[in-house]
Amino acid sequence: MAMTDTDTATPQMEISDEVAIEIRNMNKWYGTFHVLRDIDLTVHRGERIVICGPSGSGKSTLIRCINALEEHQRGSIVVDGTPLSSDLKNIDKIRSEVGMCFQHFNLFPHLTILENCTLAPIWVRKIPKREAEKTAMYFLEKVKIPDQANKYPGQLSGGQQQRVAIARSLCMRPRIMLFDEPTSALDPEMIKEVLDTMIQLAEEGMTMLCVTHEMGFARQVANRVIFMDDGQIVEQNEPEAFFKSPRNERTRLFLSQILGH
Amino acid sequence: MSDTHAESVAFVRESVIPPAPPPAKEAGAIRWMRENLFATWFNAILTLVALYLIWVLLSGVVPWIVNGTWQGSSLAECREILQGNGGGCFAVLRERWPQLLFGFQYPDYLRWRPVLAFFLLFVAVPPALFVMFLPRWTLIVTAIYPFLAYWLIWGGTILTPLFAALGVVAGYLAFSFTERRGFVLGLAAGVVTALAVWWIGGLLAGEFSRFLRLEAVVSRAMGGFMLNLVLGIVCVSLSLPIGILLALGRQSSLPVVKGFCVVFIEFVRGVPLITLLFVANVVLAFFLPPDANFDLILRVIIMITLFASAYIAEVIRGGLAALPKGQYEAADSLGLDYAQAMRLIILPQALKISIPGIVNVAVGLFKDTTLVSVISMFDLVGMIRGPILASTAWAGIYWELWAAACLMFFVVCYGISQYSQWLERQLQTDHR
Amino acid sequence: MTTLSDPPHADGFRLSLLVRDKRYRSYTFQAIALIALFVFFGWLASNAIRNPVLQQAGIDFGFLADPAGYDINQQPIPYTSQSSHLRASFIGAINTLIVAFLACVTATVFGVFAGVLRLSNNWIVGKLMALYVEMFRNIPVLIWILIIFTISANVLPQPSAFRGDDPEASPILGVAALTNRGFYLPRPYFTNGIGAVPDDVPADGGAPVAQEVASIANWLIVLAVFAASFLAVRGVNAWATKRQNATGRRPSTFWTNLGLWFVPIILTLLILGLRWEVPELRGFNFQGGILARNSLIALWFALSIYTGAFIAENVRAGILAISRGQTEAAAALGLRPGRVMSLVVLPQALRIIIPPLISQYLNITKNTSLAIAVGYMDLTGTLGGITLNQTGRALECVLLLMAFYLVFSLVISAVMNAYNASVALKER
Amino acid sequence: MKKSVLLGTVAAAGFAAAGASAATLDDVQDRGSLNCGVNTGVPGFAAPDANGEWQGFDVAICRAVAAAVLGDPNAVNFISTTGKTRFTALASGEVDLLARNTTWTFSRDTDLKFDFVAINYYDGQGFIVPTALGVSSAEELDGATICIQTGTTTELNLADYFRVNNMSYEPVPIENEAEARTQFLAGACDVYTTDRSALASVRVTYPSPDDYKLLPEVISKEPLGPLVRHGDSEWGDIVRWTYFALVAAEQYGVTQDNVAEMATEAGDNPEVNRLLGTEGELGAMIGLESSWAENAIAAVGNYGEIFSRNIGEESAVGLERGLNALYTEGGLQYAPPFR
Repeated sequence: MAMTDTDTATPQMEISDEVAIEIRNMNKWYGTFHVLRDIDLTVHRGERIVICGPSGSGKSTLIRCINALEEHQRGSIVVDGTPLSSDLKNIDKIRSEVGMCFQHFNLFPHLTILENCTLAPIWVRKIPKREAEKTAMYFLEKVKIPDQANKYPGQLSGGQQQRVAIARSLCMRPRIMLFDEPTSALDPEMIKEVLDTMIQLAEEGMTMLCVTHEMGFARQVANRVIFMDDGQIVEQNEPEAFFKSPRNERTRLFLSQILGH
Repeated sequence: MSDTHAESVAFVRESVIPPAPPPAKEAGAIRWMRENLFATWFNAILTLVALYLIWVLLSGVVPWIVNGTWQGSSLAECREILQGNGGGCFAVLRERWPQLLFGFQYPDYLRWRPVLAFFLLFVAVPPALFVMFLPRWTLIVTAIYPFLAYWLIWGGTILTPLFAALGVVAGYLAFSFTERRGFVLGLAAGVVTALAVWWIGGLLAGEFSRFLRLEAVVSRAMGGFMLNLVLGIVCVSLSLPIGILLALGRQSSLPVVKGFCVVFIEFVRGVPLITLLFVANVVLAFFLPPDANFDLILRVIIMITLFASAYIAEVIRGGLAALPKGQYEAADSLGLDYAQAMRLIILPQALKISIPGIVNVAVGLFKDTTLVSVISMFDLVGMIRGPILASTAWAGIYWELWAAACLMFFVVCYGISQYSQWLERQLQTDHR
Repeated sequence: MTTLSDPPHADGFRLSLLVRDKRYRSYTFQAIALIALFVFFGWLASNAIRNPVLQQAGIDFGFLADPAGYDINQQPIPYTSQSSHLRASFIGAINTLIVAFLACVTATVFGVFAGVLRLSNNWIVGKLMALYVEMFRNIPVLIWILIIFTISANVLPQPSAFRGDDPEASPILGVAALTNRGFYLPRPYFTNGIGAVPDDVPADGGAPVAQEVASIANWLIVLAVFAASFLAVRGVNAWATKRQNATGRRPSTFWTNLGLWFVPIILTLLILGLRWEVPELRGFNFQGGILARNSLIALWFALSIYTGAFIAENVRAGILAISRGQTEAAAALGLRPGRVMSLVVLPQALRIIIPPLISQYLNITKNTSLAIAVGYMDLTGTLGGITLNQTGRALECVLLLMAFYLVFSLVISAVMNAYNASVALKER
Repeated sequence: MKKSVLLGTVAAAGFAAAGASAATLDDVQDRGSLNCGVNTGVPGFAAPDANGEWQGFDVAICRAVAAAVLGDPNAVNFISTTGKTRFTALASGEVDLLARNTTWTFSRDTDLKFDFVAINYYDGQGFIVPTALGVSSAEELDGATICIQTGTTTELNLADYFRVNNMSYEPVPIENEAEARTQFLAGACDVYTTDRSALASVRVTYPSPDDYKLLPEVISKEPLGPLVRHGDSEWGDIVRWTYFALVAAEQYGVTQDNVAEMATEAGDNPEVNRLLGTEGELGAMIGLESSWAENAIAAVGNYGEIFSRNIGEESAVGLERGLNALYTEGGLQYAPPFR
């Protein structure tokens, strides 16, 4: 499953000291089920973090909390200096800073690709339509599907759709990107095109939080890999160290299962 | 399989076998009949029974139509012309046609107005249904239509519908200018502006009531099939927005809003329409201001609209539920607020899914407009049951009248449902 | 950079938070909604309070205890014009349920029949059923009710046509007379049962109350025998299944079942002394027997064929929804077509068919209120019709009327939801 | 809390608006037209003619009141009401006056809170049967099937009559005149019962009127008259005295033709003078112009003229005056003195 190594050299890791996301002591429950337990995480600007772990470990919930798609019940999340509270103004601010890509792309099937990309800039950022379209075309070119701009999502392949979803997020000019298992709904031959796009994005210095099982991707671009289990961060380390010598038993077990065949 | 040596064990076909005609038994009418009519002995019996039924039906209906007469001005005269040849007495339709269509009170020299309004309907509706095929500006026609139709059917000065339309336009403009500062604010501004324009317009229309004036017709004078159509169209169009609001309310996380919507919807769906018409007829008047002139038609429109909106709300709720949760999340993550997400993302898709259901409700509602005859309004059924069957000339005639009523409803309802199925297929094929 | 986002109170409460903060926002909107509701209902109430007549007459349900003063022509429970309005309403409610029940049964029969036949591979039958469905679905039920009512009043012979030495009309088989006032059918009664009714029934057809009750007891006996037969047949089938499981062969139960169904009931009826009271023409009308008035017939038949068309569509959709794959899979396992239907397709199709079927039953019940168009004395005809007219207590009558239908609908919906829940559980 | 305060405000606003409910007379004058509730169509009493103009005995009362109050007999909106809707229409203010052969009964007057202002037609309930039935008296109707309009006093009278006479019958409830006709003519009922005036008026519209006959029995008192809402006595007075003006006019020989002439100057009869406003200020006492009665009479004629034009023996309906003759001619129609 691991991605084949590409020729591109490992990108430079320019991590500033500036903090992009600061999570302190965050807890979340679904009813009585304790999904996230005492999460502490600091993400610096320019950092690329891959989160992995068995299903149900809370990794998706974690990044959905950052985007306020889920509400956390205890602890604090500060994104780019803005505390995530129940104040809608703050939520709006954070959401416009943070882009998100979903497992099932979640493109709007009744809008064309171009409309998908310009909708939020026009209505949320209040950017004139013409300018929004220009930006959209720029990003569609970056994800290499400018010629599909006037098609509908249903007419595109899964990989193309996910790339559009990335472009759609980028059109909002986010400073942070969250990826929620972006490749797990894709056929194998389409995974590469999406990962290439993500690598390209990483090379440009985007701060990224990525829930994925693509360990090749993690090795290549991540500067930190986080392993979660049972709602807790069990282990985090630089990719080399993480894969070579996992310290925790659970991590080892997980890695042997995912890489071992 | 790139090896193509003819003598190798592997086989590669190099010529195509031409298609041959099937054995005679397997083709043509005989095969069709054997497969479709006489496959088993049970099937054969069924076929014979069905053929007999069709024969009975046709032998009754065909002479009735063929021998029927369109002459005569009363049943007695008609019977004389027919001389017992089993034909129908369609003269009643010829003579009472205007009454069946317009009731007996709509002034006959003004009938061209509702007729014109009816035909304009065919111009006004397509843009709304073919948003994806026609240029967007054609929607203006649809938007103008209700006001024009009101003016044509009810008459009065053109200022009334004009200002009603102006109010809507002004409200919309105010809304779109202030919307950037928040949806709620925009909505409030829109409503206030619209109300202001309507108030001023009301004063002006009262003052210049002779300006471009069509002769006014009171709604009491509406009748016949026109009443069914007016009630059906008005109530369905009014109930759509209310139904959408109710459906959104029922999905809402606010207990008060949700509770009200659930209670309203379940209440309305739990009682028969006729009891609601009784309310319109004998109860509602107590709860409306006595000086405002809410006549029976208006009260009936209110109640039927409420009735229809509960059903439409349920249909739309189904559409909303059918949308994947990801659509809501994507809208959220892009930073769209609730109003924007609903308007731009959720409702367009939910409504598209709901179209067949909405059409079903609309057809059902249109059929149910005949119930107003029970509260002594003279719609098509009311006209037949009342004035026509009670008249000295035509008492005792029923097959022809009821057949005509059936035909009129069938054409409209069947037409709508076929059309909606066609539309559904169109909507399915595009985009995918 | 360790600001705790938790307490929004930290920098004080500002009014703008009412709209901006998620936690207060919902309260704000709900308060607005509540106020709007209060204003609206307050406006309605104030209009009603202002009404001079309503002000003086008030809202008072006391009229329900007053004598109704009018007669009802279909009385499932004893009633005279001196009984109260409440009793008249009860009669109406029972009459509603009677016609609703009858229509549900026949509509189901029509619907299943037409739905299955429409799927038949017989072209002409399929088309005929399609015609039936489309024709009845697209024409208002009120028109069907009125057509059947008008035609039965005008086409069928008057009772007087049966009179004389050479009558124009004669009863079918000498026992059932179809007149333009209704269908006079033979009435079964018992000569040996509890509280036997004498052979010669009083001329006015009205048996004393005690005997009416007694004959109900007889019918209960008959029902009990039926139930026993049913249980016995189930027992035999269970035994057969057990044998099949044990030995692999299913013993033939056809004749046993047939016997279990018919022998006990025939014996019971013989012992109780079943007789038929045949309607006879005396005075203005036929006397004796059961009279199904043409208002009942029109309502019953029209609702059945109309709703039958909808049920046919539900049945067809249910069967079609059980994909071809299921049938093919079952056939591939070597099941005979009959068994495929009964073991694979029907159990699954029923699950799909039953919920819409129940909502069709609800529709039938609500549509029985159209009885008022033909003068059938259901609840809408008594409480919502004559009582309302006679007492002028419109508000009270309409409220009670709605309450009845609402309670009925809610009960049925609750049952349906319970059913859906149980089916959903089984699917896991 | 916040909510209760708001609720109070809302309720207060409602009551403030409720404070002054305008009198009916003011309403009518502001509107410039009278809303009059009539039948859905009983020939002779209230029915639209071929041109859609309402004509009839009850209609004349509406026109007379409109003429008296507004000076224009055509300033009337006729609102047809059924047995079911008539009382709500009046109670809710949809109509100002109900002139729809409604029987004056105790409970309608007291419990339903209406005021019957006068009796414009003394009627009684009767039966119509096909001659072929061979029935000559209502007492032979035991076991008959009877068509009856629901929601009227006739329904109650019928139940009482058969109960008292120890007979049984089979009621066939019907909604309106049209349906009664269909059912009765088709033979779905043996007998049709309603007010005798209505029976007479519908009989002439049957295909062969001679095949049907009215039975001699009159089984009830049906004093029919116009009614208004309880509690607005001024408006009730106007309707009542407009009606009495029509009766008095017949008594004193004031007709549609000679009323204009008689009103120009005072004549010999002081009561006529007061009636027509040439003497005294009767009109002002009920808040109308002095020519109110003159207008009413000029619009529709006196009581006798209205009767004979719409339902009298010369008309198609062909009813005798009978009880509805003036008291001077042995009838019950009697106008209190105008002074």
